[in-house]
Amino acid sequence: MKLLLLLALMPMSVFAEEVVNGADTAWIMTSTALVLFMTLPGLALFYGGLVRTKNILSVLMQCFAIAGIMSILWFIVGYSIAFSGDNPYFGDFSNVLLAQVSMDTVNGSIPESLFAMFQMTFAIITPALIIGGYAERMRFSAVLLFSSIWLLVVYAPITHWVWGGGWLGNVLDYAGGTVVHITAGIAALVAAIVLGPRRGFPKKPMPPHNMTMTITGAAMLWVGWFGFNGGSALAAGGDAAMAILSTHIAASTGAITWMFYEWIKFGKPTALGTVTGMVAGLGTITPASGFVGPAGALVIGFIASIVCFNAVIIIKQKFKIDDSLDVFPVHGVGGIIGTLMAGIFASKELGIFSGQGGWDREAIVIADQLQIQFTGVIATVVYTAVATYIILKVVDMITGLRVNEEEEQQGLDIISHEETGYDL
Amino acid sequence: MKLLLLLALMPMSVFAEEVVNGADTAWIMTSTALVLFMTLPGLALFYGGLVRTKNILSVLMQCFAIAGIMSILWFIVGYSIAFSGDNPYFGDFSNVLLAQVSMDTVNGSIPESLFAMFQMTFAIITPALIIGGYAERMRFSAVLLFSSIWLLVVYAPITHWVWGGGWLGNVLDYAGGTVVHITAGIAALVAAIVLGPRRGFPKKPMPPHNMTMTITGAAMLWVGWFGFNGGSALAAGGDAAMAILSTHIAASTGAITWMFYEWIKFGKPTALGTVTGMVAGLGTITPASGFVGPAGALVIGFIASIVCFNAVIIIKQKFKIDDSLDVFPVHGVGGIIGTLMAGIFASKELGIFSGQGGWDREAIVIADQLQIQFTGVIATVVYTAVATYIILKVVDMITGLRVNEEEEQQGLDIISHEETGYDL
Amino acid sequence: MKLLLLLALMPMSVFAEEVVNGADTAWIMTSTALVLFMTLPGLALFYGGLVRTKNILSVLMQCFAIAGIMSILWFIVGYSIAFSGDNPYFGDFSNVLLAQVSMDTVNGSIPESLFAMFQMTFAIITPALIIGGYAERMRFSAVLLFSSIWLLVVYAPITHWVWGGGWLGNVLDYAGGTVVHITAGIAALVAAIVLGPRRGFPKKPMPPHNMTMTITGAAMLWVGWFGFNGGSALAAGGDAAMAILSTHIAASTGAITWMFYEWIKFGKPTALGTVTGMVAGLGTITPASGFVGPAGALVIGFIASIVCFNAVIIIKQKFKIDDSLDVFPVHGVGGIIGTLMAGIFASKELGIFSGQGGWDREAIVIADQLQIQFTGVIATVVYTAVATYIILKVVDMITGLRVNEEEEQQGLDIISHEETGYDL
Amino acid sequence: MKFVTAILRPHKLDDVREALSEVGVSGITVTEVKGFGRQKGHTELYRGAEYQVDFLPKIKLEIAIPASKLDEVIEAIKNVANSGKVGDGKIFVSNLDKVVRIRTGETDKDAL
Amino acid sequence: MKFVTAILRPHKLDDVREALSEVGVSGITVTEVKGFGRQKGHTELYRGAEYQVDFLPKIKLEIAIPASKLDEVIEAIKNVANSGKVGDGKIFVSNLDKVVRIRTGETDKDAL
Amino acid sequence: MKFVTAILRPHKLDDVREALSEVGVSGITVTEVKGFGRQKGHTELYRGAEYQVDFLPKIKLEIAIPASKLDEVIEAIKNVANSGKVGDGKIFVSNLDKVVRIRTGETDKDAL
Ligand SMILES: Nc1ncnc2c1ncn2[C@@H]1O[C@H](COP(=O)(O)OP(=O)(O)O)[C@@H](O)[C@H]1O
Ligand SMILES: Nc1ncnc2c1ncn2[C@@H]1O[C@H](COP(=O)(O)OP(=O)(O)O)[C@@H](O)[C@H]1O
Ligand SMILES: Nc1ncnc2c1ncn2[C@@H]1O[C@H](COP(=O)(O)OP(=O)(O)O)[C@@H](O)[C@H]1O
Repeated sequence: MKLLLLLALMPMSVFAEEVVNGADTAWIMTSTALVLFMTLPGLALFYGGLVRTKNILSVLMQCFAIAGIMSILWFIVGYSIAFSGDNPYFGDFSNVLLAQVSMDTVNGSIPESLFAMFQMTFAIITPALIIGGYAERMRFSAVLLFSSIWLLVVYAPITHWVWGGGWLGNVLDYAGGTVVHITAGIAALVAAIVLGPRRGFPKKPMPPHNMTMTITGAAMLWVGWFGFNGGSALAAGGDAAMAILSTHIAASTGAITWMFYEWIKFGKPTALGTVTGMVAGLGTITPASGFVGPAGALVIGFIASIVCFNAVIIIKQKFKIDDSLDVFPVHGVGGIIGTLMAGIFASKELGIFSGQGGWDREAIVIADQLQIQFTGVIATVVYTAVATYIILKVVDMITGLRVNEEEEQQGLDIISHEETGYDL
Repeated sequence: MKLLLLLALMPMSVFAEEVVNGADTAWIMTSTALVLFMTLPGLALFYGGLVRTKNILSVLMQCFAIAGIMSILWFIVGYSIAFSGDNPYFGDFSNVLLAQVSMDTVNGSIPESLFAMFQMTFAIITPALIIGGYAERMRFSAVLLFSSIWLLVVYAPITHWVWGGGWLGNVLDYAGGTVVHITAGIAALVAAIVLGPRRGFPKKPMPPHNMTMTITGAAMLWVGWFGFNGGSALAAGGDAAMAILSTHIAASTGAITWMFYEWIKFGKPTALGTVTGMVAGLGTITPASGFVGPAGALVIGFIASIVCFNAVIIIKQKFKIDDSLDVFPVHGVGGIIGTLMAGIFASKELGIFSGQGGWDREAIVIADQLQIQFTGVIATVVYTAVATYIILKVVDMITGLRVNEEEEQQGLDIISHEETGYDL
Repeated sequence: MKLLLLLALMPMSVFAEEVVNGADTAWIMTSTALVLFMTLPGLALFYGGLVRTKNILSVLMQCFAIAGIMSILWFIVGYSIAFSGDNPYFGDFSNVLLAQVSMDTVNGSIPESLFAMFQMTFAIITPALIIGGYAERMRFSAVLLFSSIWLLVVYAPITHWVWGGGWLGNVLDYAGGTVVHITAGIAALVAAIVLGPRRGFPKKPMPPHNMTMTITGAAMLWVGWFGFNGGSALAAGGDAAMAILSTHIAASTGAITWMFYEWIKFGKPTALGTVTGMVAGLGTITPASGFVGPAGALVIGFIASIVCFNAVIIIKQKFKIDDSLDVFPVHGVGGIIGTLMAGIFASKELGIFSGQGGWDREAIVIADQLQIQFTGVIATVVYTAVATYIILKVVDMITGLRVNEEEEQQGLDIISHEETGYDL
Repeated sequence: MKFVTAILRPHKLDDVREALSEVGVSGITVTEVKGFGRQKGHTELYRGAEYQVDFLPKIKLEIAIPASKLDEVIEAIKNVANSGKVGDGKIFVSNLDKVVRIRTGETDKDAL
Repeated sequence: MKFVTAILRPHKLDDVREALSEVGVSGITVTEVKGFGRQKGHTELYRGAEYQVDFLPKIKLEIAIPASKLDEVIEAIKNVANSGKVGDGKIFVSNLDKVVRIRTGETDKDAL
Repeated sequence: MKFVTAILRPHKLDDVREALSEVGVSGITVTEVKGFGRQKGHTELYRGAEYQVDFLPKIKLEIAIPASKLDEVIEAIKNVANSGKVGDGKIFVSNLDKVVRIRTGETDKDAL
């Protein structure tokens, strides 16, 4: 027992990078399950409840198909693009088909197979998040083709920039503010613009067909996010614990802020508002989660809700963009302000609001770090926007992007999948 | 990278109590996710399915809002009240805003941030359990105000008494028989009495609007309870494993006992009965889970179902109290008998029914321990009842407790939240 | 790494059995929760969505009741039959009521209480899988009696053969291809034949009443399967990680293959097809999961979908057997081909498709191993078929197997449980 | 014979059924409907988008009766379903040519 | 023209539709309804509280036909929907003034 | 008075309601129904079992109006609900003997 315990806790010795730590492995396997759970069924239900009955299966189906295809692509080539090679902009193909990953290869203190698998769940959820931008009108074949190209052309390279040894390696992005939320948010916005609004928008109300489903999915996102942010520590220690605490506080504050804000502004607090605030809090804390403390997370959650709340209204009512499930104002805007705030609240000079985490936080000078963060945000936004636009145009030429009016009228469930959601 | 890794894994210092154990940390992070999962979506769905369609969102919303607000309050002051200071009745304010919790503080073998976070999930579910007592009629503002005061005035102090170094420290309560289930059960009963019954009760039938939702939630409670009880070991070892085994056996026995009892008494075994028995088994085993063995758990699960079954009928049909979702007869009564039985089945003198667990069970003398357990129960019941009553009266003066008749008729979803659950 | 691994895998040496490894324990507790989650609510929802509204609660109820009763039986005698004694065909009764399991007994590197509990979740899901064969027409009392006898007469002995030191110990079955999927699939087929088809089959269409429920359940199965296969490593290391990776790749490939196959063959890709392919991939990789690598898993997932797809159509349309939810063609056939393919892809001679895993894979000679696998399959199929048939006949004499025509018409929810699923 | 169609507030169903039983009506067919009329609806609010729901849940009762019972039936419904607030609903009466009881083939009054 | 309203057991729908097709009825409108009548309901049981469900699921068919087809249609429905047990339902017939086919503007018989 | 029953495509509801408001119709009762007619349904596919869904979602409007308004109302519905494709639906008109407003007891035209 003693010996084993010592081994388990042994601080890596000289050969640190070759030793698998059981506890870290246990936690990252758990986190992997939690992040998969975020997409399936979490996000699928969160999004699915928000569309109209006639499109419910199309959303669930898109989540499933994306999960399957992105996993295969990630295994075949995505992981290699993101995490191999020395090029600062694009990985190489040395790890195609995970050729260099075996039982015995180790990444940090966990098996590399696990690291690749954990990252795979991020590669699933990011394209899945974009569904919210084009929901209820995109052809299924276009969804698949778009997501596949996008994964390899946008997601994998940006992952490489930020986490894979690329040129944005000094951006503080703990769990995917740039990599996941900004890319997904921007892509959804571009898709919403390129595809155009759903017929009837914005005049015709398109209320959620099943709020209980959306709230269930939201709850699952909350729980799963513990693995998303806590797992990004890649170890089971104080870092992960602090990331979970911060994540939870930001989610809570985001939820409650949105609720009260809505209550004040529109007279009633809604369940949809509350869960939206929660997601805004979660998306926003993501890049900061392992760097900040809970008091910082409180501030971040609060700001997230206020800003995203207004972003939703501006995008929909002012710009009349039909980003159907509000991916950009919630995830994109959240990811942006979160990445910026990570540069502030990681600082250890802020008293109770100071950063926490097992990294060299002495080095943070807010102004300098903010500049780095800013660069990361701009690069991610611009590259994602341009690349997404081009990919959509290409896909349009190959499969066409939208179903026609009559098909949209009848609903994607029958049109694309010959199924109906409910026969109660 | 190297440095970061080293820091993250460094086994803190020479002194054991300051050493974070990775395995324990991994397990308690998992348990934290599981306990959050119990409330969101578990309990929300379990309760939500039982109300009428027009109130479904109000229940889900209350669960969410309570999760958010309790978390913030716990972070700000609740944790400090529960777990700081030497006063036997009430903690101090030295840990307000978790001021003393940093990356490096440790509680037992896990980071203190994690301990605070794990406890936070208990501080969420306890007020959420009370929802079942006042469902379908309480004003949303009253729910929020009541829950907030109750957390700080009832829950946090009683946690201090039992687990935080207070005067009931020698009561055997492994995972919250007194702290969670008795407090919630009694509070629900008092709330049901003070608010009065839903209009139409008991003449008008108010059947569950979505039994599939209730059963789904029940299943999640079962799974999550592994974290609730198993996590209360605060370590990943034989203790936690035995707690999970006992928990599972009690849930199974509770479910099956209720099913057969109903079958015999009313001619048909129902799904609602079965899951209610499961919850009764789980609530009842909670205080005993880490002290007893599986054979003891079998007896506890059996007794739980028989007693709670009759309690449900007595409260509703004899006393005509509209504890709408039967919180008191299931959780309150379960918590009481579970706490008492913990004093029996923890004993090592019972052959196959003997206690298990990594604590000094030689010391248990059933008669003595029962007296201690009894004191714990009485203190919790009396204090909770009185304090809850006063809080409700205060809240009534500030916001009013109930919606009016017409609002109750129309349903809380529209009235309080301007939303509807389903538009299928 | 080597040492740790050795300890973790060491088959019971002199010191081994006394050492609990915290990390392994943490992971197996998590896995236990995940496997329970597969049945409740995963499988319950997956199956529940596929039946007609009038039978939805009967399916959920059967899952719950089976979970409860199998747990109790496993605790009382099932575990002892499966995992005690030296007889190659049937365990002994030395561990009845887990008499020899205490706080301090260890199995490998985890507490034996945990091992028994982990195995219990397998003993729950296997009889629960069979529900799909007799859904919508079997009497509830017959379901309970059949499942109980079947657990002790079929499941526990076959578990003993393969995992409990029995005569099939050299069959490669990592997580239950024979033990779980073949037994359940064959039993469902036999039950479907013995009970006869639902009235109206195959003329009358009986479409799923709630596809969103089925997809939700499918997603939960996917996530939970990480515990099913990853947990079968019984340790938190490279083995478990590789098993999870393979599992995930097979699920993805299975899903996407079925989707495209259907798209080509019937003109539309369906959500039900996609999740069915996913389950086929998961069922098929199960026996192979810890032995093969991800590239092998890709091939296995692909073959699984192609074969199971055709099996579904053949069973239903050619043989007109009403295996209502397609248990045999998906789980049974998947289990068979998976067990056979395990014998191939475990080999280390296959280049990128070679096996992975912390076991002595040098020893594998494909031809020899295939023969062993084949023996395992045949033995399991034959014994299960014969025993299931006899058990059903016995149960028929005691309780009768089917409800009558009018009851079937009205639906099992009202008839067996006096409840209805929805009152929206 | 007359065919009475009544639009009512949903929660009045049980009371109306009882009142009808008392005047000897032994069969009713009920449909969930949505009504649009003078009674104003409510707003719903989804992420800042407020919209007006004009169609309110109502129930529709269809009752075949002998002409002789018409006044009694109208009276019974009116008494119980009347809450005095806008939205209580309407009773529509039309003529019924023929009634057949499927089970027995009985027709008209015998079939009611 | 006549307007036939038939209340049936839900599982008879497909058979009745076929029988109607055979007598040349080309359009039907179907509504899920709840029926209250002689057929007794079932009890439901929730945590020991038993209660009586009196309203049973039925389907309502509405069929506009030329008067000439009335007997045939009634016969067709009766034959197929009749199980001989209480609760088989009723057929109600009333007069129809006018029919318009929205698409073409055709009226009356041409619109059927 | 006349009782107008219109079967329409579901997504036409809002437009028709507006058109009716314009001709002074102040009350409508709406039911979700399934229609069977010339318009062909779709197939659904479940694990290789394809089957035909013949009943299509439609909505039924019931509108009580003074006889004088009949033509106007028919015209209003026709104009808006007409898409020129099979399945646009029908309008059925029958006679209405009596109307009662439950709240006030007003009858006939006053009750509309
Ligand atoms: N002319 C009408 N034709 C059909 N249904 C009507 C008509 N007028 C009202 N209704 C139905 O009656 C319900 C109540 O009508 P409303 O005008 O709101 O109140 P009141 O009956 O008190 O005047 C409406 O919701 C609608 O379902
Ligand atoms: N007077 C009536 N008016 C309207 N609907 C009726 C009437 N009587 C019966 N029904 C409908 O017919 C259904 C069957 O009637 P019931 O009395 O149960 O059996 P039966 O038709 O065999 O006499 C009822 O559920 C109800 O929907
Ligand atoms: N004879 C009828 N009786 C009752 N309802 C009918 C009849 N004919 C058609 N309907 C209804 O009208 C709808 C449209 O009819 P259909 O024949 O498909 O197209 P169209 O109205 O363009 O001729 C049908 O779905 C059905 O609900």
